Amino acid sequence: MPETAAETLPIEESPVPSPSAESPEGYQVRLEIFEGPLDLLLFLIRKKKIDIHDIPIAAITRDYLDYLDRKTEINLDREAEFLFIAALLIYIKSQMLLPRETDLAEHEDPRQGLVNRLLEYEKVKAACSLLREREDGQIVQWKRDFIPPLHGENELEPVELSLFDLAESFFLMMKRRSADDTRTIRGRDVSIEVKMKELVGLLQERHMIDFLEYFEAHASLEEALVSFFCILELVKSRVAVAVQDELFQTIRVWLRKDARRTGAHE
Amino acid sequence: MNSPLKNLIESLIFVSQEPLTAERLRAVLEGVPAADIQAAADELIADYATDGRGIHIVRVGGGWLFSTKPAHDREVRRLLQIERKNRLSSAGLETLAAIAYRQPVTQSEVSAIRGVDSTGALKTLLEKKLIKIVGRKKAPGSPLVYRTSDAFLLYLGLNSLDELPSEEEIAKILEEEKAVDA
Amino acid sequence: MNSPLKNLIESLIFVSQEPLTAERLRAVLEGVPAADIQAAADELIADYATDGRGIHIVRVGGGWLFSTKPAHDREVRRLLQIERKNRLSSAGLETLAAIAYRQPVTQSEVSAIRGVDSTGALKTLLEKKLIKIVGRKKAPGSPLVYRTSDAFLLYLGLNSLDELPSEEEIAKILEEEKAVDA
Repeated sequence: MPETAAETLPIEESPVPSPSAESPEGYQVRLEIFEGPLDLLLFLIRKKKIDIHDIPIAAITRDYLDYLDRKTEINLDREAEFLFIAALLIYIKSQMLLPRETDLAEHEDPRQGLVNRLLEYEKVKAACSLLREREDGQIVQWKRDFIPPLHGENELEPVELSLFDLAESFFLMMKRRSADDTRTIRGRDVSIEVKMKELVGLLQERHMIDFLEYFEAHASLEEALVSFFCILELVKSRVAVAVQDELFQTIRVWLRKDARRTGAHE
Repeated sequence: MNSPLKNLIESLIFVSQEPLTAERLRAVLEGVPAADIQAAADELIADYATDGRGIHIVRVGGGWLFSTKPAHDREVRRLLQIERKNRLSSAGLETLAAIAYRQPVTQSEVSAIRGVDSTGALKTLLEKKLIKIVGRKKAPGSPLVYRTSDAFLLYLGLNSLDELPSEEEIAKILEEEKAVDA
Repeated sequence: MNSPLKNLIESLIFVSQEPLTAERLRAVLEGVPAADIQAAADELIADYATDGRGIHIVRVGGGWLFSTKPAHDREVRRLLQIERKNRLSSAGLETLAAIAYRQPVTQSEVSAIRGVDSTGALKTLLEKKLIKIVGRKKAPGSPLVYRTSDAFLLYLGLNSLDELPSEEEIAKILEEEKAVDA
């Protein structure tokens, strides 16, 4: 792989910028959609030449909502985040309308939190344009990341270690293994009989099992699945009762009163 | 005139897969006075800068590395059969900038700065090895903490994080943008 | 005197991982007369041969390639060894991951997780001091038990093993539906 920038770091293709977006007028004539709500807010503030430290909230909220209505200029995948900022604007507006006995002190201005965020975001955006210049200057200078031929042997291609690589490696390994487990589920040493006895014993001892907790305590997916089958079986044969309060919540399992005394289910 | 030491350093910079630092150079050239190494390296780099050659030595990520000159980009890409210039997406770059300036940061801090969920962008940057996980924050939920990587410096041609555009440069850009506006 | 064509050819030979053939060079430099290319290449190779530099262009497999000089072999190897020490093979990485997340573990447990014998990888990790032997397991054959070392934490910049990303966190990063953002 002969080049660092584009080979070991396969940088994703970005949409080809429209000529207008590259023009010296910058955002003023931008045709691209707004990535996020702060992006849109900054645009509106600049368009109206508003002092960022003294934003007329009512007016800007109206403009902002108009843009949301049009939807063509915003990134629809981000709609919830746009709406969140809309709600925040409305909230700030309501705060400013509340009658106060005294004038608002500087630090009590309900707009302050938003202003701080906008100022920070504005800086990040500005830094981006500088970093983009650097990027453009660098991606045309090709580095080499292979070892040129030496006299004699060449060794294995090495890989650099990062925490992410490490964790990813483990996760993928586990995923691979659980895929193996599901395929060979019958052949393993966790039998339904044994598991059933274990579960009934546990229910007699504790009266109630939180299934999710029980599930998580099991090392393998296979064992957890067998346990799940056992519980279904116990419920079917009316030895146990399983209750799930809500969808996606844990399942709690109780032994029926009559079964509790007689002991193990046969 | 080329001294043997200068030639040797040229070889070493040439084979190094990562920026060759002065420290590593001294470790390899055990016994050679550090001042001699530095002088030879400086001379070598100056040679490449003035010779008007096709390749040059750049100082990046705290070390030296050979690189082609920008003028040859088109032909290099043709040779390597890479059609287009691969830039980061604007969301990717924005996330990277937020991390670069605020590191160490968590996912939710980055998302708060950008006003949008940044999980996807973080994933992409991790895969490109431009950022790395460096531990956890002592906070509720112990979220993972991110930093920019050495590959990040290399990617942007920076020698260290100190070379990131300064507050002043950023302020200047903002001024310019506002001037265009008015 | 360096001509732009000579510089360009220098860049192209530099980035080429395989020996760059005259034919390939002509294809890349579309429109440039073959005779000019040949002349510039010959001149470039002669420059490197006579200049007494650290690197030179060699003719192998019907093409040109940059190579270090035999005189620098000892130092070059030493450098590459230092660099290699800082890197891990993918088998090493996988083994280290298995140990990090499942410690304390035995060789056969690691091999079971990976699905391949890991004796060699364990040895390498021990040599790099990323793992350590902490005793024997009370089991048939009393196998050795491994754990990650302090150097491992230091290497990753972690304060403790609690800071390793959890399986859930990594799953979340990796399985993020679509990288909307990136």
